Amino acid sequence: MQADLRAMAAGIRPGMRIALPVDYAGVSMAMTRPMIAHGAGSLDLVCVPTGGLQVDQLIGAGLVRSVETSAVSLGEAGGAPRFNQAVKDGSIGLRDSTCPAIHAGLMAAQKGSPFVPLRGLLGTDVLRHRDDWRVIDNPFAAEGDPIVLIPAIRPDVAIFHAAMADRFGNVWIGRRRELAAMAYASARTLITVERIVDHDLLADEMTAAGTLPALYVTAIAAAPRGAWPYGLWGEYTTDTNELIRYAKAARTEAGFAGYMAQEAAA
Amino acid sequence: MQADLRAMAAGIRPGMRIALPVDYAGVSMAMTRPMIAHGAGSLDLVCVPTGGLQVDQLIGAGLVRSVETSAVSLGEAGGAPRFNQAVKDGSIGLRDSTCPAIHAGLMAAQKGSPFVPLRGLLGTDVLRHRDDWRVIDNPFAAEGDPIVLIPAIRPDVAIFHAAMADRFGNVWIGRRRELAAMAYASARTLITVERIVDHDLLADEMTAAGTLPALYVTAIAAAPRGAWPYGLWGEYTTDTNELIRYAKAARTEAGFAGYMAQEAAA
Amino acid sequence: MSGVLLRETLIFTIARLLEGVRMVAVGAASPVPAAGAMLRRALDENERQVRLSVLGSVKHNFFTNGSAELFDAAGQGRLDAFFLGGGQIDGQANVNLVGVGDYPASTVRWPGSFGSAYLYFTVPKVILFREEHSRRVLVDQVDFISAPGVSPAGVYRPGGPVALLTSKGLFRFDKERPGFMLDSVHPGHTAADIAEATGFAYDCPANPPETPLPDAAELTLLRGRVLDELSETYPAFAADWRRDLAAFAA
Amino acid sequence: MSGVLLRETLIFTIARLLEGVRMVAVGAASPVPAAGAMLRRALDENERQVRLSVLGSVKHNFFTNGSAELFDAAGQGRLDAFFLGGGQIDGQANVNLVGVGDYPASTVRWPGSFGSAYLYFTVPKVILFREEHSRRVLVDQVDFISAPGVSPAGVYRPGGPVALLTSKGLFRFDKERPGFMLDSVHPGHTAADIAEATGFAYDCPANPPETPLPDAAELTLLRGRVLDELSETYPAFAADWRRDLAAFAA
Repeated sequence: MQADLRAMAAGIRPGMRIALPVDYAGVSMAMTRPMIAHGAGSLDLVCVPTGGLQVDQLIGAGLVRSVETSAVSLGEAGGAPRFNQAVKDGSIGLRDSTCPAIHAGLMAAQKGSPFVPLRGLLGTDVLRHRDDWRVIDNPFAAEGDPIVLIPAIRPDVAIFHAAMADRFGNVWIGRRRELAAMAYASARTLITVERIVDHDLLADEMTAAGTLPALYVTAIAAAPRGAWPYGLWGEYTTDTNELIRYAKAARTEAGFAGYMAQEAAA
Repeated sequence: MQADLRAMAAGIRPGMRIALPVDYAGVSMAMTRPMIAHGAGSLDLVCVPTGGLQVDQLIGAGLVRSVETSAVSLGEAGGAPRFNQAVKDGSIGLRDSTCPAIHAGLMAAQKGSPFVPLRGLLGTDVLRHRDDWRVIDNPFAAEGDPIVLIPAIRPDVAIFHAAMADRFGNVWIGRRRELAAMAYASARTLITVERIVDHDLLADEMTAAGTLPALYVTAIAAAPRGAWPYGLWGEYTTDTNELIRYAKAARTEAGFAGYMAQEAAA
Repeated sequence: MSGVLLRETLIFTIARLLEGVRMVAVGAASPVPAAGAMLRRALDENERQVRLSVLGSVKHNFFTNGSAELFDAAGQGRLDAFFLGGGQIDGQANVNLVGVGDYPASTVRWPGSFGSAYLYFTVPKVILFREEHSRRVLVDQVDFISAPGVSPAGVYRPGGPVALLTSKGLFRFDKERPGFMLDSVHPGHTAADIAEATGFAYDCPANPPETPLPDAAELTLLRGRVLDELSETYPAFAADWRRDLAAFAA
Repeated sequence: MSGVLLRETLIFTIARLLEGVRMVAVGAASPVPAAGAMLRRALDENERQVRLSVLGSVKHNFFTNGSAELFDAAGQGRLDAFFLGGGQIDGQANVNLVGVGDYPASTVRWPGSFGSAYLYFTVPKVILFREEHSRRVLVDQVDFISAPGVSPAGVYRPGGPVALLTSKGLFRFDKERPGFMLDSVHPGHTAADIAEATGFAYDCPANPPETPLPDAAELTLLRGRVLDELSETYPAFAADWRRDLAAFAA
């Protein structure tokens, strides 16, 4: 099991662009420490569409070159301490975004399109700081109608956690379809799951409806409660006390190191 | 039952743009005759992404002003006779398209965007005859990189057939997610179903994964075997003999009228 | 009328602001807006269906297409109302959710803009809700525009801010001028208090009225059905509220 | 080698053309391409997983995102091979699926372009397959370009035609020239037959070889496993094939 996680993490190379899901959609916390142990750095993270504990820990471990996100926080446990410190220090690149722009970039990749347009954004400092976005006049409008174009986001790897997979590599994601969008858009997709079942998830229309086909899946490893301390949609709830414990500990670099060492020992 | 279908059909007004699904995704054949009986004409049909028997019958009944589609046929039963005749006569407007362009137009509407780009199409006569499409140079490319922009398709009404709905207006569409796309893009959505169940389809994550929420549903009517003679994905298969019987009958206007009268009597 | 808690005044005010909506969404940790929407839903029960989505909630969620669906629904014009907070809000209703100081190396960094840079443009009724009413929050000019209060002519903008609600009062936003106008003052505060605590200029009538309070029937709904509904999603907030009511009764 | 049916030669030729693919999709009523892909899958079983999707089939379908997913997969570069027919195909590999005569009032109307105007651009190996080999189908210039064989420099085009297979022979397509070259002639036909039946100009070697036929092992796979697999989706075609084999054995 642990070997599986390490083997999956070993596929990550320095400088890769990694897509990670929002805290309630299925964060593969089980992959965080194997990624840190593996040590591939200079990662460009894409939060779909926001980041939390996993992003904060990867930053704290020094693996992150930049973060593209519409927010990073620990939710009820407050701000993300290692992220906030890195921002103050200027030690990571920031690509501040807005939720639908992240979705739009992934959708462009899913469709094989170089970009998709997105309303809103005009006059924001979000747009002003994104030199990788473009503004054109909507060619369908009679008069000037500026609109932002978001380029495709094509991650090298998507990593997330889901309820179950089958022996054939199909993964049940239920209604968390942003996970499918991440997989469609990414070259490789690494998935941890609560359990691996014997029956073909595509054989029954009821399960097929919530299934990401094996076609988009690079590797799967079982990791029970693999989203902890986050919850897993429809399975278990977030352990907010643990998030608070982390938030307190990680206020300092030493506290962060202590927390991570302790977690590794546990 | 019949009253429900007639009430739903009564919401259709002359000149509306109507989205209809591909033959294997859940065609509400049960709505065809109520629509013809209701008589609202000058309809602009959008086939998602191809049309068949229902489109042919609406054309035969004289209700159709134009068809936007990437194909119309009766599949194994051959060409669509009333469509083909109408094309020869020049009695309907044609917006020949290609499957992903129909999907792209609906996606633009789903996203609230005025357009989305689509690769391909350059140098085709499909593009040459679409004065509602635009070609621009991809603003993200270093050199000239022409790309087609497809405007949003925002139907007034989407009409389809699905396996089940619940008492709360949620509809289970399974993996036929083009039906959701049609509903998202359309102002109103009329749905016939095999059966209406008592339990909330959103209460269980397994059924929720394949459910179109009531938010997008205007009206639902039960119509067992309501896709016949088409099949319904995961439920029953197409009655090809009936399609062949129709295809033969509808070669002439009189034969079509006879078939429709006979079906009404049955 | 006395005996109404501040949080009840806020919830009731939000319910008033939501009059006429069909669909409202609230963020993950937003008990007051959620309660306001629940009260609106209860008040409208026999006239109109009010749909409420609480982001990130499994229970109060009717979306099935991932976290993009809320934004899609807004783009389709199906989402009538949404709430935004803001580390800073200025007199042009510009909202800053990113940080203080020179971006990107902010001296104080907040989580980020979330969906504000889109929803502020596309949702017809955006209600700015921030309990802290201070010159630290309500500033003359935000340090970073996550989402602008108004847009120049020619910019597609069916949505925008309609009001700003704080622990002291309610402002309406006039997008033509553009700027805020003090609409009412919550019990226990004065126009002068508010002027003192507000870092931006705004219009103020000579004698701004007191914020309307719920009547007995509305209060019964609030303390009964709404509090019960809220308990499922925000147990801690609901327990606090119940404690305050008990203390008040004692 | 005698004793190989024409349909077996076609299926085997398609399997040869599909060498190296990871994912192939075939249209709804395409038994020969489907069988070719099934043979390829069987031949590669121990080396590489070949995924086959039959459009509109519940059974041979691993898509779960509606009918857009095939096109999305092509756009993502995941779809290696696809088949196109065509009411008309010309010497530039332009394909016409729309009709004969002046569009829009075609004198003969075919169903329409389907996904060709996109997939011909995005799928690396598009195999043109049309059994009828006649001057009616293989024309000098199509009446309507559903999808063009080649595109000018600067047009995004990772995909395109690689071959044209008919009941008489196999052509390879050279996109540089551009044009077809006769690659092989099926048993029972000659280069002269083919020239007579072809309405466009093409390159022809002095002595075009005969189309390779399956060896004994391949034939066993074809008539065993592939025929069995095919029966589930195309029972009528499989029954015909079995009848032909029985007649041949008799």
